[in-house]
Amino acid sequence: MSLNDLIFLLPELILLLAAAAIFILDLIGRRPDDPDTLMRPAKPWLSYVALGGLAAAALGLLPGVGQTRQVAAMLAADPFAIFFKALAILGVALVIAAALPYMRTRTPYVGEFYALLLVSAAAICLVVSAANLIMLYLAMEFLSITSYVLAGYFREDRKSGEAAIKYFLYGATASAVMLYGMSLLYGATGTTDLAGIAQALGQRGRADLLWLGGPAIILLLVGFGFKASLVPFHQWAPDTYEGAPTPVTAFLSTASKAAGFAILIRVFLSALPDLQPLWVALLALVSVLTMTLGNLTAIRQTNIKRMLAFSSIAQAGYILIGVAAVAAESGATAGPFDGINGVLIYLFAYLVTNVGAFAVVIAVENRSGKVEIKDYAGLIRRAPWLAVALFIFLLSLAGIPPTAGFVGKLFVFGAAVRAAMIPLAVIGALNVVVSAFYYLNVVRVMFFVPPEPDAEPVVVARPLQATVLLTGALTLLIGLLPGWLIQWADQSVRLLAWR
Amino acid sequence: MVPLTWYLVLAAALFAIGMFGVLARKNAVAVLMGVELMLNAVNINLLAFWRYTALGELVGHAFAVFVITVAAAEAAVGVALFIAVYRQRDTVNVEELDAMKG
Amino acid sequence: MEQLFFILLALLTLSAALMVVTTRNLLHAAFWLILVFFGIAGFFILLHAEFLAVVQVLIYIGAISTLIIFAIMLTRRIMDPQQPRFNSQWGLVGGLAALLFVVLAAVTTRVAWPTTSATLPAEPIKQLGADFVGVYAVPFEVASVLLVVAMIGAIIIARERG
Amino acid sequence: MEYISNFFVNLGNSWTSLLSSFLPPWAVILINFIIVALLLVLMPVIATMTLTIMERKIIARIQNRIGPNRVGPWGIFQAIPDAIKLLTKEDIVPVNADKPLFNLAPLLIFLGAALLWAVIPFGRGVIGQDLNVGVLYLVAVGSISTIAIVMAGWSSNNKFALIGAFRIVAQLLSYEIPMVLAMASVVALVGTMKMGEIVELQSIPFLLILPVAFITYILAAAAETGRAPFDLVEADSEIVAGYFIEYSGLKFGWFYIAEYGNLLAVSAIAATLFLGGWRGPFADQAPVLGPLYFGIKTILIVFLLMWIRGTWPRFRIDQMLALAWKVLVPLGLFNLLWVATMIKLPLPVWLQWAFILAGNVLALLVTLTLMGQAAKRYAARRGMVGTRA
Repeated sequence: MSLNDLIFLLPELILLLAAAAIFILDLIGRRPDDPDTLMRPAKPWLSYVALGGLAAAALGLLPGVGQTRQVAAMLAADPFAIFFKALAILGVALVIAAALPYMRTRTPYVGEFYALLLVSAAAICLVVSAANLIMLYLAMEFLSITSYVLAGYFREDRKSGEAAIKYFLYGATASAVMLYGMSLLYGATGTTDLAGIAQALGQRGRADLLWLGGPAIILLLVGFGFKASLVPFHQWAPDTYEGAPTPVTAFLSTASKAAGFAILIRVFLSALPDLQPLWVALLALVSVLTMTLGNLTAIRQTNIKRMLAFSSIAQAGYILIGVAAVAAESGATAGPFDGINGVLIYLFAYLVTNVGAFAVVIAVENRSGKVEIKDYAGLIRRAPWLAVALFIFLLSLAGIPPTAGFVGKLFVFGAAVRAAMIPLAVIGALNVVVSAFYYLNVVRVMFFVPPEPDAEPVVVARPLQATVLLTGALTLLIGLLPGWLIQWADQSVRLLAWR
Repeated sequence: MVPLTWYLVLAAALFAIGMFGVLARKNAVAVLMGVELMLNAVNINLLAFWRYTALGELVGHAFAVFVITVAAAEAAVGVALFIAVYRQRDTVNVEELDAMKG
Repeated sequence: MEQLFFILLALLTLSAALMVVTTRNLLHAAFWLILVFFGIAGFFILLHAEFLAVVQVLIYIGAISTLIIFAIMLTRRIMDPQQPRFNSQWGLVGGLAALLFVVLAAVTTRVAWPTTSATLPAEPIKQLGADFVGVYAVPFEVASVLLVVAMIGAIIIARERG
Repeated sequence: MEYISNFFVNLGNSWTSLLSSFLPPWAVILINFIIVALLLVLMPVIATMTLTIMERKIIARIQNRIGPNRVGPWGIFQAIPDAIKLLTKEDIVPVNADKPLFNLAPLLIFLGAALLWAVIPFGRGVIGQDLNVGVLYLVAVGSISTIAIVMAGWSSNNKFALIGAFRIVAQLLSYEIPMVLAMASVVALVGTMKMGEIVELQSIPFLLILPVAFITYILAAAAETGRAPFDLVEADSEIVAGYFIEYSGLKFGWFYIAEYGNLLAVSAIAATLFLGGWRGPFADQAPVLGPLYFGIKTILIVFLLMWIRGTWPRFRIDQMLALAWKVLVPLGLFNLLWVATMIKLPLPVWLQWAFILAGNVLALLVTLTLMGQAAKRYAARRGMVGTRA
């Protein structure tokens, strides 16, 4: 590792420094021998320090733009990583802005909350650029452990603690299983470098490769699937998404999930290209299971957080179509990266949309503490702007034009069609129809069911307004003018060590 | 000298036992203990592979050190969660954690 | 000689591991777990990884077991011997675990692992130390941040109210 | 000359070849193994027999008493009747005790005390096993005692025992960190973890280069052995006798032996790491002097610890934890960083060492000043006597 490499680590360094600064700034004025100062709420401006740190980290991405190289022996600096780092920073910034009024009334440790979110943003940056199994494992655990803490942040709340314990137990098990797969790969190749693994596996015989590759892929998929909440590694997701503090749910279901997809794509494409037929088949199967199960269960939900949790599982299924469609490489018509660019577009659109939807949920919950779908009755009268925003987000989640979700779905389904995976695309389309049913049910409740007589208008704090406005605008912008995102995604499919 | 496969079969057995503990036990702390068994199985794998296939570089060593470090951090957070939940519920039985259904 | 030692140690470790997952009394399970950790330290010595053996004792036995034992003691009602130790599907799970073992063992015996003829490095600890500030500098730093974050998080979650 | 300076190693070789002349190789290994193991096991017992009487005499002097004076000249054989008394006492196991663990704990704690001696060099070549991870091994073995203590506290089925165990585990874990930091600064200085090599490379006692590490180590050692002023675990007025309250007879004896075994062991480690171990004038020419020097240095440290015990009042638990986390850990961290930086400077070794010493002294002065100020603020807030307005 040389000092020159540090410039590629700027975003991570800035995020960690900002987190450390918040930890320390939060402590100033608190005295250990005086309980009153200990329980005093955090300084409100700390959130702006956090947002400033994120902005600085985004600027820190610039030196790495357009580069494709190995950094510090363990990390890949490539456009793919930059895309996901930008995604993570944007996602965490939106979540912090949305969390501003919500957290302050619910926990005394608000400063630490922002700091931990920054730390998890740094963790995602490391996850998506890991080019070595050791780095990958450490970064994923870094993200997981921070997430466990965030999920259990309301330690006096029954649901939050339960959410965190379930997340923790599933996560610890999944990472142990994934680790076993990594150890097999290390044993077979003598290296933990992703490119090195691909090279060593390429020299193996076919039968030998299957005996090793089959188990290794399944074991690795347990870990990645856990992060991306793919069926059948999704059991934690509904309870954790429902029980965790709502801003944390927004984070887990978007930025954290994107990290899972990023690492899945990177490892499978750059370390296991020789096993492609095997994992394409497996991912296609998982994709079908994920979207079908997610959608069918989402229909029955009455709690909006839980409904969005299952919807987010289903969305992971759609995204996975794009990864499976990578087989198009062999086809003559398509470019080599079709499918992956669809995944990137979809993830960006989904992140903006889902954070926006959760921001609306936060706004309603912050005022009333209610998270049932029936509590959204007559929202159009109590908070017209919120209702319109949620309407846009739900349209986008259902994939109806002119919203971001439509563009994302167009690209992943298109990739599947071009890869001649017609059944996959058909099942996806059927699922979209099913999902529209429960998304539009919320719209019906908001617009056409009269509000409870004692329902008050929803007052929304300014940072939260900004989040809703920004995400809503982005959702529409991507839906109407998707060119810039498509171009960016096309450029970002360049992976280090891609053959 | 002991053949490599002995170590690998041993690790597989330990991993399977740990997996059984994770899936069958009711108590959260017992589940955590199962996870620790699985992680130890992985460490045996890593060091056996280091010893028999890649002696030149200490990749397996370094990997195992990181696994142990992460295991410690994970256990600390996990135990904190168990204690917090026990304060609210008087139980850390996984099956009794059912505030949410659906 | 070495093979005999391996077999004895393996029997000890695996039976202790079985006790960990089947013992009714959780605290006894924790002490069986410590025995497993010792057994694994023994395997590390057999593999000429003395440093890892000592680290195993230091971290797993000194820190992680202590944490687990504290957790058991602080959540004491779970010690109640009347409670069933397994959930309802433990029979199915046992079958699955046995299947898992068979599959993994089959895999490990089928795959041709590349064997090396290299000799043990003279000073593995020195090389490891240099690696940690060289090749593994970034993971090493990440691990340190990870530990700090875990510590802060654990305090936030488990601290006494008020 | 060469033969003399490696006297003990050659002695061992001669012994092994003598055995080999009429025994198969595996029997030679077995016999040597048993001899070393016996010596290791004997060390804590020897420590108990000698140190108890020493401690009672010294504490008596400090408190202006005479101490034991009945058995033998000046009462030096007092330990023998004590041992007999202990052995003949009834062995009681509480009714609701967790019997397997209750019986295992004393053995385990004794094992922890005995294993420490495996890597301590008594003279050149006189060392059970010069592990290449020697220093780390010492720390790791210490964790066995922690487990044994928890086991004893839990299995007794007595709330005082359990509270005592919790307390001492908190104490042991807290003080392990400054202890490791102090040891690590020595390791950083010499670049090896082999105990034998650390002594060989110690041309001047490291006490003169790393006084802060030495002080940290001694305080941590006092805490690790659970001795006054860190004897909260045995605070008679609070929790009776701590984690081994329910033990009697021989099982109590194991704890007792382990306690004094640990005391001697931490002193021997301090002598090895900071006082040059077996080195001394003419130790190279006459290797027999080596163990003698080592013994004298060890006893000096033991005396220091007893002196501390005799003169300092007991800490409160919050004070004990605060000392570890707020004073010793930062100090140890600074020390380690300072040593690591200095040895990388392109300077002659003696100049590096001088810089390290200067940094140590400075750190010590700053710490003492800060602690003094904190004490004054504390006293002023509580309106205590002796505060200047």
